[in-house]
Amino acid sequence: MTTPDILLSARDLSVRFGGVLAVNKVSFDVRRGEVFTLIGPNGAGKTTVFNLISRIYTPTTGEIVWHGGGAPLALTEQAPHEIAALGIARTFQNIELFEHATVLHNLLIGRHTHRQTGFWSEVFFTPATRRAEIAAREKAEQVIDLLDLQHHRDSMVAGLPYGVRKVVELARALCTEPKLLLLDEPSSGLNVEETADMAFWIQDIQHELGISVLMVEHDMSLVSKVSDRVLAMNMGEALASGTPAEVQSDARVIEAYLGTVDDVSSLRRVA
Amino acid sequence: QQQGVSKDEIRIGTIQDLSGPLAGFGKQSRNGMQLAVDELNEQGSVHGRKLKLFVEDSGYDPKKAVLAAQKLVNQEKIFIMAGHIGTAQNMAAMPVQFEKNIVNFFPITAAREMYEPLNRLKYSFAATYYDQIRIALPKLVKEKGAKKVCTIYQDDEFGLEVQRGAEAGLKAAGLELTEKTSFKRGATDFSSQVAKMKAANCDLVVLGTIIRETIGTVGEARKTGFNPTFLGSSAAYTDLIHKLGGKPMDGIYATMTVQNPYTDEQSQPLRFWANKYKTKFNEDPTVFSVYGYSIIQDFIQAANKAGPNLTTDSFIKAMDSSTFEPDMFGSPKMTFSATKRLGNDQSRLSQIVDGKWKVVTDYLAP
Amino acid sequence: MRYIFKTSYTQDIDLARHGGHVFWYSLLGVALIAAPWVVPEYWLAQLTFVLIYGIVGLGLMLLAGFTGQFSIGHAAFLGTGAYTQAVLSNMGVPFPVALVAAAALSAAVGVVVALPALRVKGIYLGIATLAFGFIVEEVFARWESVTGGNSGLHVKSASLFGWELNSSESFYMVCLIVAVLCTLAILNLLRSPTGRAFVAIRDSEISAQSMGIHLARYKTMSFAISAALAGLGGALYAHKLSFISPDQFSILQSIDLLLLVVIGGLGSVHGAFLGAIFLIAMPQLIASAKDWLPEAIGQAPGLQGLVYGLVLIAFVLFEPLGLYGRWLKVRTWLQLFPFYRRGLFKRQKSFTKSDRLR
Amino acid sequence: MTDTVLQLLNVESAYGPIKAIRGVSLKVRAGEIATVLGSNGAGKTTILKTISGIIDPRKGSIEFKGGNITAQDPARIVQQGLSHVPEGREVFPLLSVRDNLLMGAYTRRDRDGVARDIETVYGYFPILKERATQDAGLLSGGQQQMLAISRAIMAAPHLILLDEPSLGLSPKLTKEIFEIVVRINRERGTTILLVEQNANMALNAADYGYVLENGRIVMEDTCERLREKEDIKEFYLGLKDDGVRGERRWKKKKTWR
Amino acid sequence: MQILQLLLSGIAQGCIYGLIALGFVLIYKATETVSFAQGELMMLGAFCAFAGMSLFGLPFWLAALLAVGAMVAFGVLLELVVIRPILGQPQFSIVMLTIGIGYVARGLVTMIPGIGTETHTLPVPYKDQIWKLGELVVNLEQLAIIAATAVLCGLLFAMFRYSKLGIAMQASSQNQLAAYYMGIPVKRLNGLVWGLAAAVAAIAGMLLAPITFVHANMGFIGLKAFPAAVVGGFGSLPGAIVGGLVIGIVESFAGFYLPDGFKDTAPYIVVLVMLMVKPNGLFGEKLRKKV
Ligand SMILES: Nc1ncnc2c1ncn2[C@@H]1O[C@H](COP(=O)(O)OP(=O)(O)OP(=O)(O)O)[C@@H](O)[C@H]1O
Ligand SMILES: Nc1ncnc2c1ncn2[C@@H]1O[C@H](COP(=O)(O)OP(=O)(O)OP(=O)(O)O)[C@@H](O)[C@H]1O
Ligand SMILES: [Mg+2]
Ligand SMILES: [Mg+2]
Repeated sequence: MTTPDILLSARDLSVRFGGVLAVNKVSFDVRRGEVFTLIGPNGAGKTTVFNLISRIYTPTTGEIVWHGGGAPLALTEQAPHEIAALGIARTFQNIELFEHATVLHNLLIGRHTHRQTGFWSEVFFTPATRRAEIAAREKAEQVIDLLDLQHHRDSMVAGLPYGVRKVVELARALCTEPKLLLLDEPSSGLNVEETADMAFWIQDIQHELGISVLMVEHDMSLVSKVSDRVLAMNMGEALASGTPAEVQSDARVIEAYLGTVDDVSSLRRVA
Repeated sequence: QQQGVSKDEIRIGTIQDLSGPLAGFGKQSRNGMQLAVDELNEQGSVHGRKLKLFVEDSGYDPKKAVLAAQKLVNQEKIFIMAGHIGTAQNMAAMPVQFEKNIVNFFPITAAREMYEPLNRLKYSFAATYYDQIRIALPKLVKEKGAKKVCTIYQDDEFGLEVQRGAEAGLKAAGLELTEKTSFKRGATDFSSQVAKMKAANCDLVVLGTIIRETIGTVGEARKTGFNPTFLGSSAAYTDLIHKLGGKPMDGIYATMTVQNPYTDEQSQPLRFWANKYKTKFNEDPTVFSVYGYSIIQDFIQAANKAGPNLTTDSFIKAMDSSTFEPDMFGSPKMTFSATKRLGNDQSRLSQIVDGKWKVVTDYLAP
Repeated sequence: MRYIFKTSYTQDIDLARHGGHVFWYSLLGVALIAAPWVVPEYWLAQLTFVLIYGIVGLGLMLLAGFTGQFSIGHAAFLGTGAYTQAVLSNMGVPFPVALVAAAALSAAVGVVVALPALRVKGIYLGIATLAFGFIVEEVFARWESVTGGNSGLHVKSASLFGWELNSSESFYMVCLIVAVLCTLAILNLLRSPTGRAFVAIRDSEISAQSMGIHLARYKTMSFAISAALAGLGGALYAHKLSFISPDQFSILQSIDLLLLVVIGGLGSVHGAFLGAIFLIAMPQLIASAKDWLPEAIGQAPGLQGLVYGLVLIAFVLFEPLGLYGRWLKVRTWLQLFPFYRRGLFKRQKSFTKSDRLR
Repeated sequence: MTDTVLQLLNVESAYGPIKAIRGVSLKVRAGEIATVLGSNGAGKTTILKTISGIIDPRKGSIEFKGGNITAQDPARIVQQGLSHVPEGREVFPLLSVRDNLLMGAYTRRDRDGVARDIETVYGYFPILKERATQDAGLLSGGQQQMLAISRAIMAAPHLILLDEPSLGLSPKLTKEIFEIVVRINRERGTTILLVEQNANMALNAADYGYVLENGRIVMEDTCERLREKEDIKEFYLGLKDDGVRGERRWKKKKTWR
Repeated sequence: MQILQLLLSGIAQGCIYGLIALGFVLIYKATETVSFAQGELMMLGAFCAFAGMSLFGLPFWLAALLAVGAMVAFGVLLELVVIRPILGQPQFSIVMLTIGIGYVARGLVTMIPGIGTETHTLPVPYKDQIWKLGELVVNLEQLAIIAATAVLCGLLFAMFRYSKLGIAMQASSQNQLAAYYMGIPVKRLNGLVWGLAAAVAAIAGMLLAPITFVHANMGFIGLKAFPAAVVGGFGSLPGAIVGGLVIGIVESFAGFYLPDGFKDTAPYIVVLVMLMVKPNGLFGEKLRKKV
């Protein structure tokens, strides 16, 4: 099953919460360098899949295998905090930032997995620690430049508008220098213009940085623009998969997720 | 130049608990001291000097006691520290005083550290809890023909002293404690301790308890039909025991040095004193008021004896040859010398009869 | 208002951000060093206690203010340090060695406390530490062969290389040195990855974890460092008091410590020392205020508790950021003078959300 | 003017020293759907929060149904018949879905009406009925959004403030939500003030629109006319997409190594 | 027999803890703050009743009613004056505030000349009455506590589960902002909660008075009720009672069978063990943020 270009593969994932079967026998592969998108109606289990990968939940059955470093590794056997060090970073649907810290501080926390200094060298703040700090800072500045966050560098996260927070979360995830980036609804709360920026950023991340992306998204224009492959889920089960165009024309996907007519002028008040 | 003594004033310091768990006692002993100071200042002086009392609050916290002592010694420049309450508080404050050659005079705590190990600046007045019980217990054991003696004590310095006193006293009578049980300060439930002693068939129980704990223990025992002889220390000798505990408290014994000053007391001078106190402070005097009052009285006697040139050295010299005769409160005679720094080690036994403490023995000699 | 033009990353990393910092802190340092020669003995004793409690407060500040783990049993660590120091000093172990041992043993105890703490949060953590505090206090009282039980334990005065530190001046110097070293260490820690990990845990455990922070390890570390500082403070406390007993390390002491960090200002290193000043000076202030009050009030027992409580309430109501927050406002006012606008620090309406889901 | 339900006059709000909206005046007439468009951080949410009393304005006044509600206690304002669907769902995480809905109807006294309305919203969003006893905090993001909207409907208010109702909803549901909004408006005559990133939807559903930039209202008109404006087409509807974009992308590449 | 008697006194003592813990849980459920002043409110309630009976010579029932009434007023006033201004600030501030209130209450009571520093009894009609069941001895004072605890628990439970008011209280503790959006008068409800908590405290104080006496420091027993509340799961009313019983019984048996010192630490050991095994207590819901 293991082809060299597969980065992460999920096999028969299921998870049950009390009476709710949130994910039911879902399998998919994320290939190296691709943007793989999960779509599906609300409550389909997309976020739950993310939570399984980042080990916030443990699957009832099934396994997730990571091919990102050397030998295949069963993610289900890793502790939650080890996931980031493997090279998997994520953003959250409801935004989980460190509210009482500045944007820069948030990004530096993102550098945590790359820390090289030990406890005692930090206590004495040795020259090596200082160098490591400066290096971390340089990396964070690169990400700030990429995502146009210069204005907000020293603002407290608590006071930022929703859209900027989404970007800060993305920046923080990028700071971990991941191999796989999990984005949960990156464009929600962004307007058209900002969504377009997001699309460019995702493409840059994919092409320039060589990071693979696993994304959950409801904005179909963004999905078709950036994804290589799409998996549609419904009620915890995989519904259809393929290129964005294929999935979007799947009758079941249209029925459950996209809705029929795309003309919204019917909403208008007839005078 | 002696600190704290000027041409017309002697500065006395005291540290009391005015905000902590013993705030009640602290206030009473302060009032007692204040009464004695005011009396003297109204009626005369010590070789032309009036007394001035400086009170600090420790809240029963040793750290605050150190700071209070610092303040009294170095800021207020007191001549002497008198009636400091609490064992740990005294222990923590004494080094500060001794550094400046300030006498620790009659601290209100019956711990042995107040005169042991010997230090020329330490004077202690009351029989320790240890001695009280050590001496009283064999007498009571003999009188009641007790076979199985138990003890319940508060799990702190005070309770331990009582418990050790009981052990020592029993040793003299050739017995051993049948059951020991303890509780934590502030406890309100004594059921399992009482059950334990009841199960051990104790016929005499030594109470290392103060007020509420005494009542709680005895009350619980009476309820469960457990009726041994109870013996408490002077810490349990307060009018609150029968006022709060009511009927079930009748019959318990306690050791005591000075007598509780009931305002309807038989003895005329005592009644007069108690009423004077009550008028001044608007509350009934207690043993602690008496402690405070006596401490200042004794200080005045010694200071008078030390003569017009009052210094720490002359004061010590006077003290070491002093004898304090029994006063109206019925305290025993006290003597001091260069090596004997505890005034006396005697106490009397009292019993609650019909809801009032009654002295039942004279001073017990060891 | 001071504007700083930054030209290199080190400017954000350095402890002293600008010349003003260097100047004022040097001045403070000089004043502290000169203190034994210029202030009266009584004040020096107070200052010594402030330093000791500042060290302890620093530890609790790290734990509560920066890692978000509230401990209502910190007196246990203080006690562990104090007893270790007392026992070792009485055995003749040299002062610095005993000091290190006190810190180390407290840190070890801190690790033990962290074990249950890893699984619980908020009020549950508070109660767990409270329970632990009670148990440790009981151990001090029961382990008579070592601690002397409830009779307490005398502590010999410290001696350093044959030099007796028994005068208040020399001991003050020792406390000053320890306090300065501890403060520097904490500041260093806070500007490096470990410190940031602590803050991350405070703000959001879930995302700290997904950033690769090992929650258990860092919480344990925070407990250990905090306990070590409390232990250091305890060791100095033992020498300063020269007599320790279990009831000095009770829940009341723990609550005092908590008040210290809150009144000082949660989440600021300055706050630890400002809080310590408050804790030590407050009773003295109340005591001196007594003389001004009418007899019936001034001499009543309980006044101290009342005033203490009122001050605490006033702080929470009017200055939730603590003394440090007040200082910041005063400073801004001075810097902006005369352009300060009243609304600048107007508190906004704010709203709480369940802490149970964190 | 009796047919003005809500009127803001020169309102200015700030977070500490930062002014978020400056001198905003707007008007919502009875029975209409009004919308506010604006980019990220323009101050849309701040306007809604100021109206419902969560933030006290520095200046200006707010009138609701002819009465002054400036800086009143939020609960008082809601009791007068104004309901706010906040940004970011804000459900009661540990209450069941049903209790959440009941809390939506807190200000109502008519039990029958409440029971009827619960059935209505269960009809709109069957999943809520299915999960009626589950803790609301465990719902998925979109489900919580449905709950938040339903809660506002439960209050049977005169005016609903909707802050990005389609956030996190599937395309199908987004459309349904707007249909519901329009239906409530038409059937019950509820007035609606809508803030929405999906400008296409908003401009079609609403009657009157305001455009907010940097805390100031820069344009206002009927939606019909707004839809035709070039700026709106370019920046909010994303209909023009070549020139400017290409340049920005180039700039990105340059700074990123 | 011995065991039964121990069990009985354990249960009686446990109910005391449970009763106080009810107050904690009430405030916690409705405002998510932990009130360190609950013990002091209890003390004030007991002093009110004492004042009514001993100083004004009222009969017990009247004094009790008045005490509860007075405490409700006090609770509401307290909320109005000190809690309301910082409503919405982090919970921790309010916790600190309650510690401050505790100090003030203790200080104020201590300052009352002639009364504050003393210990008093509350002459309840059932004082010192006992029932004998064979060799078992049951105290009427303890029975009163058990009965009152059960009734109070039932009432509060029903309120939180079924009444709109109770649900609204929980709602405003979980998300204040949203509660305002729903038109819930958060401030008024908060006042009500504090009034209620003060009433519960007053009842506890009066029931406790015959056993622990009335004095300024009687509130410290609250420290033992914390473990009870935690063992039961802090947000659960029945949990408070069960937790109290567990603590009471453990204490009673530890005091009898284990060496000295265990009786007083047993509750804390139990609570630590509990937190290791079941971090949310016996009845606490397992809570986790969904992301
Ligand atoms: N911890 C949990 N306990 C109980 N049920 C849960 C839990 N987490 C998720 N669920 C349920 O599982 C289902 C899937 O939720 P999930 O968050 O994965 O949806 P989603 O696909 O991300 O939807 P959306 O697009 O709305 O965010 C939902 O019905 C949700 O109620
Ligand atoms: N709590 C706060 N503290 C400080 N500044 C804030 C706070 N909340 C918002 N702001 C600032 O106020 C301005 C307006 O924010 P607001 O949330 O109203 O924007 P918005 O238009 O709703 O944006 P979005 O579309 O992202 O939700 C922003 O510049 C933001 O930085
Ligand atoms: Mg989701
Ligand atoms: Mg917004």
